[in-house]
Amino acid sequence: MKFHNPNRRAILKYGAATGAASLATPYFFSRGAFAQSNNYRNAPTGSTVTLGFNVPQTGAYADEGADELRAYELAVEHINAGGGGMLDTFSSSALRDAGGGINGKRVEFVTGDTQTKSDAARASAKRMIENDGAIMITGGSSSGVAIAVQSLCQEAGVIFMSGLTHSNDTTGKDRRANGFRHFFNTEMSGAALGPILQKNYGDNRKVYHLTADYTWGWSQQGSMEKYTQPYGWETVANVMTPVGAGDFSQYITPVLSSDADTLILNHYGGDMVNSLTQAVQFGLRDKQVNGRDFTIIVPLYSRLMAQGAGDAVKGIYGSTNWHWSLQDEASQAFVRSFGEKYGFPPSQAAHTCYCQAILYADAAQRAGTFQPSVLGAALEDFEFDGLGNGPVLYRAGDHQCFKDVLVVKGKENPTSKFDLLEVVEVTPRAQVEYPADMLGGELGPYNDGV
Amino acid sequence: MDAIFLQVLNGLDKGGAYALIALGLTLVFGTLGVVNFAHGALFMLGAFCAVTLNNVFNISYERISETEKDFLGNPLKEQVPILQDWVGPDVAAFLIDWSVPLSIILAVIAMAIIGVAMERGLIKHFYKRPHADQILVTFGLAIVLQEIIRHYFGANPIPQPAPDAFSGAANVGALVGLGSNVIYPWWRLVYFLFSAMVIFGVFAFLRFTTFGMVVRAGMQDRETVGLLGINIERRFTIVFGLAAVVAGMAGAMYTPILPPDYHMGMNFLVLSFVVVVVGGMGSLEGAVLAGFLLGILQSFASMTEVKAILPGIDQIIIYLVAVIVLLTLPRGLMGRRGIAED
Amino acid sequence: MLRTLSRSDWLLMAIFTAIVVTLPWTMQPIGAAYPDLLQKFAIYGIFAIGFNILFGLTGYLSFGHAAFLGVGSYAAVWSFKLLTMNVLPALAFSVLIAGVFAFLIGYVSLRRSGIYFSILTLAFAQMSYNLAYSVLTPITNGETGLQTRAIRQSAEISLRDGDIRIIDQALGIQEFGVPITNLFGMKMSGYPGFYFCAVMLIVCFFVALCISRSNFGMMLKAIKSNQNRLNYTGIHTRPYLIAAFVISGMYAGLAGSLLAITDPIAGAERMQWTASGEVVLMTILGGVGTLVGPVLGAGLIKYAEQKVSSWNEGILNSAFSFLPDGAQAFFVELFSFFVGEGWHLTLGFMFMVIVIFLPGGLMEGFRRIGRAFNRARRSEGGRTTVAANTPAQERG
Amino acid sequence: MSVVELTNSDAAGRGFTSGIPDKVLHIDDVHKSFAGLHALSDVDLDVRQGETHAIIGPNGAGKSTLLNVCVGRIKPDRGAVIFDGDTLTGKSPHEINQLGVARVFQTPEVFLDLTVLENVMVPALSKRDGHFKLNPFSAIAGETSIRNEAEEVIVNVGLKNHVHAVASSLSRGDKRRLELAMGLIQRPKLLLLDEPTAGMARHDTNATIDLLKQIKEGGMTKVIIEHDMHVVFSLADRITVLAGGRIIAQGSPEEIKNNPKVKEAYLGEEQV
Repeated sequence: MKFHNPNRRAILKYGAATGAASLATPYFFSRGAFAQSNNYRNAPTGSTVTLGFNVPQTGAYADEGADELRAYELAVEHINAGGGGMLDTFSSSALRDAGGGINGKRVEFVTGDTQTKSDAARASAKRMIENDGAIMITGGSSSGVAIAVQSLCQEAGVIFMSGLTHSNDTTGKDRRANGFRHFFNTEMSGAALGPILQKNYGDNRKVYHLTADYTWGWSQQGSMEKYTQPYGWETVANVMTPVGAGDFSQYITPVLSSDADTLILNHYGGDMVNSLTQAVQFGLRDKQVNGRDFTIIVPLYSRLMAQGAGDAVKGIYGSTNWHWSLQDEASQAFVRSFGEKYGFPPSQAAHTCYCQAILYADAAQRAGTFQPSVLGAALEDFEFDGLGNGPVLYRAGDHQCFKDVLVVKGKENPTSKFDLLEVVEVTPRAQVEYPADMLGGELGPYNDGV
Repeated sequence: MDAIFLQVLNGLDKGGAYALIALGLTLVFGTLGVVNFAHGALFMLGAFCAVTLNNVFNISYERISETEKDFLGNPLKEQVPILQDWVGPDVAAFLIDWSVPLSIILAVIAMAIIGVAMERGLIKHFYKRPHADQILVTFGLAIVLQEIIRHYFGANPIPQPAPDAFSGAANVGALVGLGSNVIYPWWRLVYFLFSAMVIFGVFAFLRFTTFGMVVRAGMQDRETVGLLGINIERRFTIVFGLAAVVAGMAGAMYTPILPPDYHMGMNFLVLSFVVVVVGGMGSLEGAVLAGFLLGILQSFASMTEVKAILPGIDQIIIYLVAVIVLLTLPRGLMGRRGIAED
Repeated sequence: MLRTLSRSDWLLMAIFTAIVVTLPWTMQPIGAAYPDLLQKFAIYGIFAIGFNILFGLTGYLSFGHAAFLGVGSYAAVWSFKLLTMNVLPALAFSVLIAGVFAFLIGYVSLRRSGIYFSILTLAFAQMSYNLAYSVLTPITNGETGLQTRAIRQSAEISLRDGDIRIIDQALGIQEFGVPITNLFGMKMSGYPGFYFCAVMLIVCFFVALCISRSNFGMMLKAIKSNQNRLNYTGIHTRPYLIAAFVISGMYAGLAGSLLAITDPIAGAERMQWTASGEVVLMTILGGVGTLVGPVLGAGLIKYAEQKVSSWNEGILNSAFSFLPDGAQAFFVELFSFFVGEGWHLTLGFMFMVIVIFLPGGLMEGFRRIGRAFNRARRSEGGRTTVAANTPAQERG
Repeated sequence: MSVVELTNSDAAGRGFTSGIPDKVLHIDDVHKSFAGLHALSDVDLDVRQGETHAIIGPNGAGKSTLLNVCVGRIKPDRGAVIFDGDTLTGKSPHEINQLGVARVFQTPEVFLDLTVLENVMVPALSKRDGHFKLNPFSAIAGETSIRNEAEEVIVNVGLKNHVHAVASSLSRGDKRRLELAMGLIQRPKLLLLDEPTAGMARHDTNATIDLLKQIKEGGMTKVIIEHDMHVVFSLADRITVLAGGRIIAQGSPEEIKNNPKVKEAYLGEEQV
């Protein structure tokens, strides 16, 4: 019997950062003995530098976390080799010119399990900072965790490069100087989806929202409402559903008896899989209301999760940060290097994590130091290309990347279990941009940890 | 009116699932006196019986395609199910289509073996141990089972479609004289019927067989039955096996509604304990009643009209009902004095 | 009050204090000597000690104790946001509010016993969690968790997003960047934070020891032993149970506030049933009804969560690098099931092994070692040690 | 004839006040039936200050039910139990105990996880501190006076060598002694003893009789339910005979010995 087995990892020859700090005597009443000599926390002293990869290894997002970790391992491999994958197509040549490592130091890494819980994520991040001497933290698969770890990194004085986090708040009202996000957000999803939805489904639709009852859900629902309103789309009802409800039938049947002709599922992860599967079972996709075909929309898609929903995703629109089927040179290079190593294409979570690792390394190389304030300045308003999303801007005002957004649709005739989504349109960056102060929040000063 | 009718259907459907899980839990508690925190894991294992059967039917060999390309641009390796070569494409397609209902057979066999092995190997040593020890050891076992499943199947949910014949929604409205908006998925109707049949079967088994009589007597008074010289040990094993089989079948049949993942058991664990306790520890009828009661109340609490008056009520209704029931009826709906009160 | 304890109790106190204070050194060989994990050891130790006052002494198994941990955390963060970054008011508020909350829940739940009591507490905790995650977001900040912020610039900013810190403002304390918790100016993160928690742990341990040796503690043990008889002895058991419940709720509140003190954030998932279950597991793992056991259980689980989960294949490879290539690959392969992402498996096996072979938890293991040691000494012809005669002190 | 005597005292008992010192316990017209079966009917009974009052009767006569009514475990269908001016009916067991009524159980109900000393200290503390006292810091070890008292009682009941033993390790007979000690330490105004010597060897029974005699001299009022006529006639000042839930005779041991009704009720069952 041969089962698909995504958890096995090839045994790699990657460096083990056992953490020099753990062998030193406890350094009392100071934030790291090294800090005094080097002006910033966990400044690397030897020939290596340690990155901290904080991903969910247990719980609902464990597979997504495993994919993130694969991407990080690949990124470390490429950085240490001074090339390979998207590092070859990346517009900044600093790392390639350096010929391996960052600032002459070989990259090692430590890992931690966020369990998709803020407490656990902060604890493992602290372990990597305090015990393993990690110079930065990156990863994660939910916004709650990203915001919690981001503020921790701000307090501890290290850089945080967030993984998959889609809530506006990460670079909105909870933005921090030490935190940077490559992934897009609900605002951009809404802005990208609005026109496409109008083009495909017309004006004046009656929308029923099912919304996961927490900050991301509310924020996603708000964006969808905001960007479909100009086309006369009207919200019939917005029903909050508990996170992890499992069975959504009691929220779906009222949709049947309402006069709505569109259902927007503001759900992610397991909730999305379940609510979409069940909505389709209730025959919503085949229904006709007021002479129009009933429509289901999933604003944020993840290929891994779409896999869980199976046939239910067919023909359903949503947005995504990146998809492996993109034909540009950079995406192709990434898919090839990832696929050759692991045997299947990378997910969007893997892509954003790979990019974040490369972007951090590149900024450190260009800045010539790992000091957060200097390194951060090198990232601010940094324009780059060749990482699979076209030209991208790391905006200084909120430390958010601005790039094209992909609108995707569940494929009707998938050729493999990875081939579930097709890219319908690439919404240009200009269309999803918004002013840096629109979402509130304040970056504050950098913290170098001294 | 339509909305209320649909919520009743939802409630019955949910209630059926709750009752099925709670049934085995309360059976094991009532006869064996064991608090089984691994019961949710048994439900999960049942669901993965369906996944396994589907995978087995889909065991394939590779054929290099001449036309298609894979994601790296190499020639696509097509997967051809071996089954297709054995029984022909039509039968193979039928088997794969019907893999979920067929997996009940696998679930019955596999879960009986697992249940008996669990009881013989582990649970029987814990009959006389404090509940705290039982909780710890079965919780540990649940984690181990979960991790083993994760190792083979990953953490993502795995879709298990219902057979094509049941995949759509039934126009229930036409049957009962309500509007055409009253449609309900075929598979959920099947699941409700299935749960009703299993519940009925378990009750009949316990009521009309000598074995069942002994078990019920054991639930009333464990010590006396032990004194009667009946080989109670063997019967305990069978009871545990039965509980595992019921949980497993419930899990296998639930997969089209909820794509299974490795920790789905934990999500049901707390809920099933609440159902059992609201029903009254050790009462089979109570568990079934409580399952349907909580299912229906949860459905109604989720209605927009109700939520408008009491925001968040759908999030806590189950627990709120549990509190109210336990404060008014000290031993749940149908519990007896002296069981699990110390 | 000082007469509460016997000489062996004082010895226990002294040894316990010495071990806790020296943790930063003694934990180094196993890689646990860093502030965050040490803080967690102390904090969850307090949580488990408090839980054990209820479960270990009275036998009432609460499955909703995490609610008090969560309430304590929220109370502490609100104290930071509204009053001052000084930790003492936060500590006081948390304990007080957790105590009131515990009284309300305990007053209702303790009308029932056995598993009915467990489910009532579980129900209250789950309701708290579900509401805190969603509807109560204005107070709890929902999924993101309640955090301290900079002083707000205008009254239009909600209190969730901007703090007022009345006392600090009145005292004219300047803030730069992220506000930091302090004890009269001493930062409460890192090692000072650990020592603050350690002092609390020692105090809590001392109080628990006193309770265990007191009249009150004896009544609680009598409840566990035979509640019915106690009624006929003229004791009204409910006030004792409520008192024990409130005390252990206050312990949980204290632990919650320490979580917020060492790391000023409070999230709803602290109240989830898994968190309640965790403290139950800690207590049973270490040894129900023993004083030291719950602390050990807490340490073991937190160590597994933090360290075992971090041993990825790279670390395994270097750990087994002394072996020949084939053997190294084999052992790395084998161990990778149990560490890193497989750390739950280790935890599951640990629960099973301990409960199967050491009913009574880790402390039972130590007792057995102690007995075997004593036997060995006696068979050597040495004099019978006093320890063998001490009547079950550790049961307390 | 004792029944006459009962009706006489009954007339006075209606206007019972605590001012009349010689009636400590007054059971007033108590009825109790279980599922139609009359366990107790028309039971009127007075127990005088300082006396040892034995309640005897064949199996199923209602002795234990009567005792359970007295301590609040069973609620009577009708009637009341009045102790020292307080109505006990409707009060919870701990309240009844706090009024000065202690009960010694037939099957030992001791605190199995506690030591013998602790078992005896619990009722002693209950007597001193009332039904609830939050005293987490007042040490058991510091309770010297209560401790000494408890040790004395333990020695008296013959458990000298087991003071620090855990109760679960005691033999059944020793557990019964412990039960007795737990009742005695409270120095109750009224001690209810449910077959204090059942299952004891003759030697132990005699020792228990001696002990109870000693207490009698101390003036404690006792109600004893007993099967063993040797015990009854060694201890009792007055005896009430129950049969079928009714009082059939009451009087001094001598009167009871010669009562034909009693002989009839016990015919073939007990040798007096």
